[in-house]
Amino acid sequence: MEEMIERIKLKFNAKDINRQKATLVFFSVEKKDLEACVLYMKEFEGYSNLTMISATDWIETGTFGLTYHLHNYKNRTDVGIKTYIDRKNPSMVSINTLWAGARVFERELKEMFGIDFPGCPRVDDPFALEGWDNLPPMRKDFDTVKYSEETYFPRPGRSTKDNVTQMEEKLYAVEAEVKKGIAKTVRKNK
Amino acid sequence: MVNPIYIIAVLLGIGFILPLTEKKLSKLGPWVFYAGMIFTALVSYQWFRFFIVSGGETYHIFTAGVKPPLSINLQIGLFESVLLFVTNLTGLAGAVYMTKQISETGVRAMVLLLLLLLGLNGLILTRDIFNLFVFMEITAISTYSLIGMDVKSRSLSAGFKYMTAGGLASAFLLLGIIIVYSLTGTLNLDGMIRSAEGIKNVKLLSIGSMMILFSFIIEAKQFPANGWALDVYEGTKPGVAGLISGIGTTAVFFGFYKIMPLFTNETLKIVMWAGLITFFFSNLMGMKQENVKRMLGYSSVAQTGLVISVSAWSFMLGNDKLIFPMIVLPLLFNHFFTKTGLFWIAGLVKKDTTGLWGSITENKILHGIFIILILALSGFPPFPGFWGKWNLVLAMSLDSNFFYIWVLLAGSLFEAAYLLKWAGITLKKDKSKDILEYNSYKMLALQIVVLIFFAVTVYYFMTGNFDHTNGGLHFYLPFALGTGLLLLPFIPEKLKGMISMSVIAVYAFYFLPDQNGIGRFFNAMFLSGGFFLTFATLNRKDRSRSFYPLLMLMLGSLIALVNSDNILHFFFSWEIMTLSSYFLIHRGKGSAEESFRYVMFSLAGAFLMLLGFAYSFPNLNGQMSFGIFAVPGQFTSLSFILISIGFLVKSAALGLHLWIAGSYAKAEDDTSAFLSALLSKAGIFGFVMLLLAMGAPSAGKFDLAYILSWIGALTALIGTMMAIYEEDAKRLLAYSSMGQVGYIILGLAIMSGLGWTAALFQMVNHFLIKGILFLAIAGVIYRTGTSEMYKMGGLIKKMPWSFTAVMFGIIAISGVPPLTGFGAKWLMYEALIEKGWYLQTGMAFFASTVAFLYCFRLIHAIFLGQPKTEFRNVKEAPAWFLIPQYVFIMAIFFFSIFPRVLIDRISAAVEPFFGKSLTWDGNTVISSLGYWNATAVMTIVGVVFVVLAIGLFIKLPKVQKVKQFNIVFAAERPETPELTHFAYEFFRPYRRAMGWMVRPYATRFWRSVTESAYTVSDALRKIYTGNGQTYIFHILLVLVILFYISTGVK
Amino acid sequence: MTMIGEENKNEKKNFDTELFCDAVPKEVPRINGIIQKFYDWAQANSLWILAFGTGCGSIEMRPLYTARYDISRFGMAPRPTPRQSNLFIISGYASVKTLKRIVRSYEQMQNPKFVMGLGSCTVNGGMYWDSYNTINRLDHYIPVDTYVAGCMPRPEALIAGFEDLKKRIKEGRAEGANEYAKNFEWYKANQKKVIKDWDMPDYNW
Amino acid sequence: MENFWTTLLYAFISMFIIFNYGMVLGGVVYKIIARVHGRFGPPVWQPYINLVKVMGVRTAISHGIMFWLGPVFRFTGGIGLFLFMPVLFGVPWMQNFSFSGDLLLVIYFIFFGQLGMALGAAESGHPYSPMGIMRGLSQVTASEVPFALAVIALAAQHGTLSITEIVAAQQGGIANWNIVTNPVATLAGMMAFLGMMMHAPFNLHIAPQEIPIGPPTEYQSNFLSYMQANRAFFASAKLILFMNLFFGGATNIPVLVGKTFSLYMITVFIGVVNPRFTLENSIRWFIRIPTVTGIIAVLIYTF
Repeated sequence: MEEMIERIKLKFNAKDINRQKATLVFFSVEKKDLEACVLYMKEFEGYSNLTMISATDWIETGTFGLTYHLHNYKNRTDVGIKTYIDRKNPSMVSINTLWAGARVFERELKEMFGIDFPGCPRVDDPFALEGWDNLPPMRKDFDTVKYSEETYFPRPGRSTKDNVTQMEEKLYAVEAEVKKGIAKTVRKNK
Repeated sequence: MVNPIYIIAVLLGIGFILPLTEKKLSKLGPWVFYAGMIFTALVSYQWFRFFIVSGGETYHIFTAGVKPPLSINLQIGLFESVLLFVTNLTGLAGAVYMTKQISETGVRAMVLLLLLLLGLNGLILTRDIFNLFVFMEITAISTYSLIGMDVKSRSLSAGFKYMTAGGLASAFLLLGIIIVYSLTGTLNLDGMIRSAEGIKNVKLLSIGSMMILFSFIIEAKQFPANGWALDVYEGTKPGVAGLISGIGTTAVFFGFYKIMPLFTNETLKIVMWAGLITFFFSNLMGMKQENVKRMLGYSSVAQTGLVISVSAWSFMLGNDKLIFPMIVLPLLFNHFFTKTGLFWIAGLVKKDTTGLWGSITENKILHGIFIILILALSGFPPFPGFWGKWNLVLAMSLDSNFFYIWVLLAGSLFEAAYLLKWAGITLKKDKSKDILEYNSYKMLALQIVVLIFFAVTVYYFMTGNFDHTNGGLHFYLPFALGTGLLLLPFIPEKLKGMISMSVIAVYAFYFLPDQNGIGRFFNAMFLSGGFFLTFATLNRKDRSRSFYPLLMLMLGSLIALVNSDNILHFFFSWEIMTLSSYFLIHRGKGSAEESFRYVMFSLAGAFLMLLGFAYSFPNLNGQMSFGIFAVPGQFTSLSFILISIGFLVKSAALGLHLWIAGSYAKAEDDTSAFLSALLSKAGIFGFVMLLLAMGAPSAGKFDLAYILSWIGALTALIGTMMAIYEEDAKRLLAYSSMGQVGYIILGLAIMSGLGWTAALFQMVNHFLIKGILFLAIAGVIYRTGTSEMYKMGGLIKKMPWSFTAVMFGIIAISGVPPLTGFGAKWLMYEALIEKGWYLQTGMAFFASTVAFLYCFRLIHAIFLGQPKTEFRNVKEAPAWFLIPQYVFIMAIFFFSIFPRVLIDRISAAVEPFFGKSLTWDGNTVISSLGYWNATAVMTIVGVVFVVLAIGLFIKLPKVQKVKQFNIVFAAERPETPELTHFAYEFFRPYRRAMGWMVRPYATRFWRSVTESAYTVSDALRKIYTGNGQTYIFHILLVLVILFYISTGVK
Repeated sequence: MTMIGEENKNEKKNFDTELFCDAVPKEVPRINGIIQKFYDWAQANSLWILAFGTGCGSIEMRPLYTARYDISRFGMAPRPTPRQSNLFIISGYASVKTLKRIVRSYEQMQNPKFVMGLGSCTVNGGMYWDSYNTINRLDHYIPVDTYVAGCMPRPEALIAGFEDLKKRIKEGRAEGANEYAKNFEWYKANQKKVIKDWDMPDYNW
Repeated sequence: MENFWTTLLYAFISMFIIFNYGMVLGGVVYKIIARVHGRFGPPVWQPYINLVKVMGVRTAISHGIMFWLGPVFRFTGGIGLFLFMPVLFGVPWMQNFSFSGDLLLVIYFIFFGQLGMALGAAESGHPYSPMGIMRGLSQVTASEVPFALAVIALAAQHGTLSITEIVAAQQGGIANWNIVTNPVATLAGMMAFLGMMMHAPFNLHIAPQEIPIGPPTEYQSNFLSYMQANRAFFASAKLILFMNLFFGGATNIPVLVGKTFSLYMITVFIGVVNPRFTLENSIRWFIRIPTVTGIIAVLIYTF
């Protein structure tokens, strides 16, 4: 694993190496190096399984973070290869030729985040949302409560009893009071 | 009367004068040349007329006014005059053909032609053996000069090979003459033959005659000493090759024929078998040949071999005077004219490869001549070759020489194979342009030859041993109609169709009432079927000249088959039927391979049938009536088996069914209905005749009828099994047809009154149903343009009438009450159980349930399910198709309600042979096992159906009519009709379970048979290396072998 | 591509009228009298459930068929095709994508047809009330005869719901199909508000 | 046929009886299956309720004329099959129209309704319909083989194809029944019977998990009512056929009920405890064991 990390550093200039567990490491590469890196990991390091591709909306820095999770069946280790792409013009190279399974993830990312993967088959087909005409719903600037209230006829008189408030009110009133007091003190001191 | 010696004199004279006066009379030269030619033709015509019309005595001419042995004598008799006439006329035609060549080459060509003619005339006329030698030399010299005239390395090498072989032949001939002369003391042939009987030194004489034999075997190009001859045919210009093949071989043969009396029986036997072997192997080798001229060369060699073989045999029998005109002459003429004609046609076409002959159709007349010559050469009726072979086969059978017949027919099959393949190529539309080299002289010459050939054909047709009085109008009229339409190409097609229909109607009106028994039954079917199915063909829009004539010929031959009262009539009609149906199938798109397979199977079947006839023929001392089968003979069961195979091929029984799907599918759509509804019944009729005449003999321990029953049952089952996996509607119906005919065979094999009633009932049923189904499918294909079932679908909305027709068709064919199909099944099972053939019953039952599968598939894939977008605007099939279908449906309903009408008639026809098997109680038919009241069944079902339908109509709330995509598609929207219509590979799970039943064993077997035949052909062909030395080696080899055979190794 | 565009311009409908029937549903009035009562009784005692598990709640329907709960006692049985079933149980949350299928299946059922909303999600969205993709009120899209609240309701609760439904049917109040036909435009408008790529006729026969 | 109206009246009476018998039989079977599963199951009159329910459906859709006629064909096939069969031996008013034909007619008439129904269902354009039909038909072809062989063996044994005569030959105690006198044929016939009744394990054609109920996927409303009513006739008619062929027929209604019920129970019990065959398996099974049994049955009479 260590040797592999060294090689990655050397070859692809990997940064932000985050060794979370003995069998799990995250690192980030440049957008242009990603495909080569993934290919290298698949062909030479034995990471033959694409577990998934995930995305994070870093609205503050104006980027989308993409993470390619790969798994090695031989030594049962995982890597997460991160890369950051521009949020204004989100486009990423498709790796569907390496794993046919990548099509599903890319299609989903296209739908949920609006990240384009040119060249991926059926990437524009709806995945879970048929006929969606709004902002991609997983973006942070999409207000899902507002959208739901506008669209889905909320039933009046609905009240929420989620577990936290329920417990605080009914079972641990004293502890809740203490917690609120501490919070108030801290805020005052700030 | 001009003395024939003047022929020789004039030819020789002109031959001398021309070169001498070349410079002075250069313009006049050709005129003199042609005048000489015409003179010889006229003189020979005079003699010909003298002998044919006036029946003159044989005339001897003694040169120098002295009698032999001092002088050379010539003889002109009937045969000589005939040969002389055709030779000189063809020689004249040849001169016309080569006009262009002659004018280019000048005097030399004229002289050589004159000399060739001189030699040939001499060969025919002379009765002096040395003179024979001289004329042979003249012929040979002029021939190689003619060959070499075309100064090309190929021609020169061919000429040289000819010269080498000819030299050898001459040397042996001379040696032989010397030996024979030393013994007999005469050179005159008649004298030799007379004195040969008293010769003491038999051994020397036989050596002498053997030498002569060697010489002629080489000259007559017998296998395998004939490599040089093939090179000659290939390398020579077609004009000359035609002359060599036609008149050259004829004259040489006649020379040989003259010497044959000299030979002993042993020698003659060798000649006979050598000739047959030549015939067989040359044809076998011809199969793989693609060069036109070489192929014709093979055929030419083969035909010569056959003629020589037959002549030798005739002398062995001592029956030469009878056999010569009956067998030898027709065979010879057939060869003579067709070969000359075909070579000359080859001269009009630029390409030498058979595959490139497609555009010969540009010239309709030429193409017609070509097809006719090919057919004549293949031995089809009514051409002389047919009569020759027919007489030969029967005469051989009287001589109990059956092995000869086997080999002869095998050789004929090979010959037909390559010739018909060639003909098939020219009939197809894929043309390479511009291969014809039109030349009016050549055409003229060709037409002359063909006209003479027609005359000969007519002569043999009139005088062939065809009993003209007996068959009478019944027999001829149908053929006459077909031929008549063929000769009237200018009539519009629709009119032709209407003429055909009206003639059928008139024929039915006048002749049907006169007939009786089973024949009437068949004829009624053929005539009514022919009438209504022809009605459907009126829908055609393309202008094809040959369709109606061929159709009428086929129908006519079917009717004639039924009317035939001896084996010749039967076989004649059978061959015409095969031929006309072949051409009909060949008309379809992409059908070349399939129709070829059909005709080869049919021909092989027909030849086996002929063999069967031959095995039975001696039973009644040479009578041709069907009575021969009734007389128990030595070969009864063998004969039965052979004839049965012929019929089984036509019925597409299991193992012999390879042709059926392809040819039904590839034939034109309206033609397929004829094939299935009518033509498939020809084999059934054959069985009816055969079983009636012969009963069911047993071969050793095996009861042949029992074996036949298994063939029928297996055919029914496997045919049906194959039908269910087909994607093509017509192939499906073809296999269905095979299965249904299997039932009929099974029924006939029962050999009981009930069984035959069942078989004939089933036959009528099948005729009506296949008429409906094929026409309905034809209508669908006409509108949609495809016969792949899965491409259609949902057509019920667009073609409700066709749908209804198909629905009734499949209900009837699957045997579901209340329609007629059940009647057939009921009778069949009662008969089978009565007979005690339980396993066959089970198998038939299995087949009939499997039939449901393809029935459902047919109607579902085409008419039900999802309509395709591309067929959204198709219309109902034309009324031309629908009207006959509904006529048939009405017939089906009539017979379903009142089956008694049909069963009574069948019983009446069958009862004389098997006795009464069914009794009636009102509308209930009672057999020994059970009962069936069709009227009651129909009534009950009808009433219940109507009551329930009305009930549903009343009870049902307002029905919303919905459209094709309003289906429960797991709450999805169906994507396209194509993906929603479940039709492709419909019975795949069934195939996984039962596919082992339809593994193509038969296909593999026949493929290996044909492939090995081609392989052998190809391998044998390689002995002809094209090297002169190899050829000499072959010749010497033959000599050694012959020598040892004739003398015996001591 | 331009070809298709042009065709669409000419054709106003976004489906092929040759492929689909575009009739709208009609109300079928009840026949008054004993026959209708008889039919109602039969309907109530022969409820065939459309076997379409729309959400997680369908896991609670399986026990119904087992020996412990055995709804076949009431003449109820699962039926795999909407053509033949008359009870549609919307089992739990319905995403927009599923709603489309629910509407199609509902429309393919024949006139006396009943709908049961199973679980809180069908009542007001339940725990998915704020989801961008899950409807809140089922009765805005198809008429609902009975709700069984809970997350998840136990099979006993469902059986109680069935009893309630049967009562409604016998009283002649379960006329959801006619209601749907009567308020067809309102329902359709609601449906079209969330289902935006409607490429079929308004009513799926 | 001496008095047409009497015959007709008798036919109606027997149809009425058999319809009710078939309906109740269906209910009882539901009940039994439920009991085997350890459930209570629906009431025995549940089939009547179902029938009334589908008759009370207020709307209906049709895919075309053949779709419309399919159930009519089907019902005609069921009623016709019953009408062509003598129900009780020696009871004149239970002979129906059996004078119309013998065993062969009955066997082939089984296909009438199936074929008509197949055509109707196929017109709906639903892909599952032809798929179910394909499976059903394929299996029928295989199961008919042993049945045909058994029937042939019976015909050979009794020298007749008339059902009445076959039943007559079996009168006079169990010892004369074909199951005793011709056990091999009976065995083959009963194995085929399993396939013909189309219960599990031979019910792939309706396999609800793959091709929701197969051919009648699109049928609803009163179309369905015809098919449900037909089931009562069709099943009873087939049971009576087998009872007549192998189990000595019946001379009165209690015997008829007893025998047919027991016969039906064979398929029900086998079906309840067996999973479903795939098409290939069921076809292969039919052309192996039952067919070989049938061939043996036939060979006994051949030699």
